[in-house]
Amino acid sequence: MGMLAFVVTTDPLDLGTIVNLVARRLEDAPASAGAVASFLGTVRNENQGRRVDRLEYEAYEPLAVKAFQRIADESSGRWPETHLAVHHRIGRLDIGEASVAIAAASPHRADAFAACRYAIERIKQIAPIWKHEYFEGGDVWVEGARADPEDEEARQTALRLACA
Amino acid sequence: MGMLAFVVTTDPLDLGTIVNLVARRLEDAPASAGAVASFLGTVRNENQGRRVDRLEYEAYEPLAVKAFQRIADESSGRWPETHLAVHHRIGRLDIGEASVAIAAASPHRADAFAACRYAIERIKQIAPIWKHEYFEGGDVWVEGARADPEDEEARQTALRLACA
Amino acid sequence: MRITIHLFARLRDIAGASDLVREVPVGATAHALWDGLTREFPDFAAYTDAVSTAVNEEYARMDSELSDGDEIAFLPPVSGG
Amino acid sequence: MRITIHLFARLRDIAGASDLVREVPVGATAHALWDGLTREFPDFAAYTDAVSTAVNEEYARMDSELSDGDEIAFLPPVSGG
Repeated sequence: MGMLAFVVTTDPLDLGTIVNLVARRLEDAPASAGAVASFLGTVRNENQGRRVDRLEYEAYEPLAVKAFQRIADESSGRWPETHLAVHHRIGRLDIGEASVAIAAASPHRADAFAACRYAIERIKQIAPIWKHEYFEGGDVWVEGARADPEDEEARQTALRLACA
Repeated sequence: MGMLAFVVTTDPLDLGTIVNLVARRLEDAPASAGAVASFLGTVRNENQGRRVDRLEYEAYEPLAVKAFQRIADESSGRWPETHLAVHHRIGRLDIGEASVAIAAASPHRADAFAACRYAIERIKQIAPIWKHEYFEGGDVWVEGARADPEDEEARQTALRLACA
Repeated sequence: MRITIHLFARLRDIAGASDLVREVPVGATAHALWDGLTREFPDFAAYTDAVSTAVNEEYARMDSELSDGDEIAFLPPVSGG
Repeated sequence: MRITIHLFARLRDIAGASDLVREVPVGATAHALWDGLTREFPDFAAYTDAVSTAVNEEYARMDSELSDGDEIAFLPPVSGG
């Protein structure tokens, strides 16, 4: 698992693993600087005023992995020298645990930051992953965006949030 | 060292250490999401057409640590629920090694990204740290910005680059 | 044609199954199959504007024509990250 | 007044020392001390517009008045990160 860039796993995530993975991909090309921007999303104890107990994430795994690859292709189309890795956890997650880890490496730190932010926005928009929230007194499937990778408006929103 | 937020060290940097450090500081407050944005700067093999062999970083250590704290204060003034950590390496660094690691945790991922980017820009602007570059056929002290924490124009530039 | 259907999250809960197999006429679209499911599981109807689909592990449009043996997934609004 | 001076990077290389101790008159500013150093080390002069300073491990302005026993650092343009 550690050597793959796009992963859905029940194992705890390790940010260092994917940071090293993308940093190594920079080494092939000569460059004056190496920048790795990374992101870790963690489970918090409150949502919409509800005291959250734990989450359970479910994925349509083969499509989720392809979605990450698709997002990386979009990213390297926009920021050519940038390399992306995404690991998403599924199954039961307790408060404080990491649900998603993203790393983006580039010779240019602006591109590394933009690609990393773009990736988390796109994951939230299109990755076939669902969050089941267990709170005090009940549980609910959290439902966000309609997953449509062709939705150009959504893609523009992600680019805008990435400050691109 | 691992438990301190603002560090100058000759030891290799570990991004996971500071990501965990700032993530834990989120746990005190109830929040619907936890986001940690992080940054790793690495030594590359080329600069201005010169084939770089290695770098040596030097710091005015007590002031550098205070500069990191100052940048964190600026950051938490702008993004109140955001926690920052900065570890900067000094001494000899070979190609591929990390010179600086930054982590910013926030309930809001936009703030985490902004604070992290702001921090690296401010470090480059004001931290009393110097890079001695050894390349094929010579060596040179790299000289960037005049270190003036009161320079409001520089601060606005950092905010703008942070997409704030 | 015989189509295998994958359901997730709340759709799975409503149907009481992750996977279904249904027969559809030649030329049937993803949308037609979905319409059939909303008659079978009335609570699906609330998702008609929000659902998206994948055929054989690739995103697809709701007007895609299906082929015998296809695997189709119906995706309720996502919440990863 | 006796002032301890810390030098870094290229300034240290020019002076050939990390730390200097110099006597300055009462009321002397950081700038006056710097001017003295540019006479002692002519290559410092190229840094007059670019140097910044810290007194007793706090950033300070070049027009800060010094006190006996102060430690002053002269900072050439920085290149951390």
